[in-house]
Amino acid sequence: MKNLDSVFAAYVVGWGVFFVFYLTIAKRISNLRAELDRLKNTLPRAK
Amino acid sequence: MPLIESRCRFCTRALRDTDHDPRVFLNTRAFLLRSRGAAQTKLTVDQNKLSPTGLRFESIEKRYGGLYALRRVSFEISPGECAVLAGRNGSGKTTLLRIAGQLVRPTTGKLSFPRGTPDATGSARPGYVGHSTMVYDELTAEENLLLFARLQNVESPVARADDLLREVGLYERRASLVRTFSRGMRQRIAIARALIHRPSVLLLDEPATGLDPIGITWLANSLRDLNKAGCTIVISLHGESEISALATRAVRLDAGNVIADTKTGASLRDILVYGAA
Amino acid sequence: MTKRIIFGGVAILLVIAAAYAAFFIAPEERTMGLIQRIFYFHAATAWAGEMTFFVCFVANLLYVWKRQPKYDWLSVSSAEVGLACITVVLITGPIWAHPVWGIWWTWDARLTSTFVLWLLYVSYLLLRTLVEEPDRRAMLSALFGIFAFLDVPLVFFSIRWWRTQHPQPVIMGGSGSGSGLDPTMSKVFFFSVLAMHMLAAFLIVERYILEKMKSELDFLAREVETQ
Amino acid sequence: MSLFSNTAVLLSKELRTEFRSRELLTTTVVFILVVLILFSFAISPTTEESREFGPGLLWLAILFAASLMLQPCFLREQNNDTLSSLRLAVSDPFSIFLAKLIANTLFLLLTELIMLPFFAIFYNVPVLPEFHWLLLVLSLGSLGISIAGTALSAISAQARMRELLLPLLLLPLLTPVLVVSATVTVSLFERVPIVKGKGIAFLGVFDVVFLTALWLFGEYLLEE
Repeated sequence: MKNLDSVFAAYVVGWGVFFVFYLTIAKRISNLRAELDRLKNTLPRAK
Repeated sequence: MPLIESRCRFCTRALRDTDHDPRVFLNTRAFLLRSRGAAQTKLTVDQNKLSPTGLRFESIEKRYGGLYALRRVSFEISPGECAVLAGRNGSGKTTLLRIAGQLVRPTTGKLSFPRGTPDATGSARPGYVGHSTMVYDELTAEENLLLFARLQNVESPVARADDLLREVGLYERRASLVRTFSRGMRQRIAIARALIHRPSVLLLDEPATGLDPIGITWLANSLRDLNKAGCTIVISLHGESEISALATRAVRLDAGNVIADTKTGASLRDILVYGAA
Repeated sequence: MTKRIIFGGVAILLVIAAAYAAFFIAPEERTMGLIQRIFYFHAATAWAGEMTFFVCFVANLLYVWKRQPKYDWLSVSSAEVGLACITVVLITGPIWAHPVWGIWWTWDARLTSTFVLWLLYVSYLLLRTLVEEPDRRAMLSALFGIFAFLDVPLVFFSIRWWRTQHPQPVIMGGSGSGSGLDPTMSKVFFFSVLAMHMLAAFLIVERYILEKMKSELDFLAREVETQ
Repeated sequence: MSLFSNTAVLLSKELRTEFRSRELLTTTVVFILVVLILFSFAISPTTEESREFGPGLLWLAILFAASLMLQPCFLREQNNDTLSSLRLAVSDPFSIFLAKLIANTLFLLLTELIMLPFFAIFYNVPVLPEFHWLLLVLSLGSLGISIAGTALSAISAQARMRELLLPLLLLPLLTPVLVVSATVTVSLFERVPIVKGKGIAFLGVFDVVFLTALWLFGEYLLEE
């Protein structure tokens, strides 16, 4: 089981990068959605 | 009367005998006189010789991100008109002129030039005078004009450049770098550059900027002559001046919309000055 | 909404399954041993990243041709996802290399050209932050994206032909030539490639939705302003 | 052929403005000189080493100098909006690029020729024996730098942080030019015949690829 730590680290870091990337996107999407809703309420013309 | 002199001052097209006006013949002198506001030269040229071209804006829209510079602007300027665009700062005058000059690409909509589309062969392409001089500071006045004459395959560029330099009163300074010019002189060279290829449509964006009263008189007279020679002119202006007196058409823009458009004298002045139709 | 959740779920399941396969199904590599199991993740991510950059290139071309904002959204999304993939490749690479070669980094052709690729797309995204006006930004970055993508093969071959001191055994030659690879290994590998492509596609879709909402918001904000 | 006549007119304009002030040329020459001297302090080369590393340093210096020299290429057209008047005047916007990239290649080549004697002396490198080959490599390399650089300076001129942006965009893109020309130059000094043919062909490919791309997409770079 030589190098298990390296293999483990590689997978964890790799997945970590993708996960963090996804998290930032999801967070920005939810922020934008809130902002969009707020604007749409102030602007009755837009549906 | 030497025949060689009987030419339109801007396009060097021969004038018909019936069009002879003795005051045109001494170009430089005539210019000097007029620039002092002393003489009003009247010039009539056969309009058909300039192949008059109009301008048609069809629901032109220009958007910068979410910001509308122009919203569905549609109107037509007929050949030979002298149209004035009025409106506050940021109302879209410059954008409209730059679209007409094919410098800015409209987001949607169509620009056309009825009777002769602009193509590579010169004169149908609009002449454009913008906020900047659009000439090189590091070149002399003559070199600048020669550069643009050669780029547009103007016939005998040297003679053409010299003619225009005389016309705008910069012949004595032709060998000086534009860098050394005053604001008014720069405006004159900018106008000369726009005219170098004998355009049948001339677009001017606040051309009076930087000109003294004498210069404004000179510009108004030159534009009148060009207009009479069949050149379609579109000017953006603020307020009333000698130049606005030339207008046969006034269009007022506000926040990218055409809010008033008239051809008749009385309301024309209202649109220019007050923005009401 | 539900479609997106299903898509994301499938992508994540595939990635987990690929990891499982890499650890428990694929046979142990003879010389490198356990450490070689990084390969399934590392190389599959690299393939997905390259594919994503290709998508970005196509979107750039389409933008220049059609000038529709959606292609701009697609190109920025795929560039970012591709950059994430290549970042993972650049991180897992040294982790793999260190126990095998004894060094973290070597200026070998593959590593160097991947690094240049990464730099090119970093500057692509940097350019995007520095142009204010959306249409101009879309057009300029599309053009730079095209130049960058054209540069990629040139970078790769120039480095491969002139900069490699020690040519080393190629693990995966050009596509299709899975020479020397055990059949189970290649099955696991291609499964991993599929999984990473799914993940990349899912991320691109999410990023695309974000970009679309951004431009909607920009539009609405202007509307409110003019009211 | 209005493309070529326009290009010729514009090229003469570029050359005239530059040779009137010689701003770019002098700055670039001095810059390369400074870099070459600083390099020698940084690595204190022996004769053997300098033959191996010298060409790399030379090309690196050229690359940095070029990224500075190409900076004002489109920026200076913005002062008086002369880019607009050029766009109004030419029949094909590609001629604007063509004139600029030919001018830039000539300037770059000229600075390189001025620098070459200094380089040969400082780094004790035999420049003359294979001079015609060296000239070919320098020309093709400079052409490649100028093509990519002219295109990118049109991009960076429209962005914020222009001065910083151009090197950031340009230098990674020029990796192949640096790799190949430095290697070929080393092989010229060390008299290794094999590399140079392939390398020169590769530089040619780089130039052709980017010139074609610029020809296809150039007009989009300039529009508003």
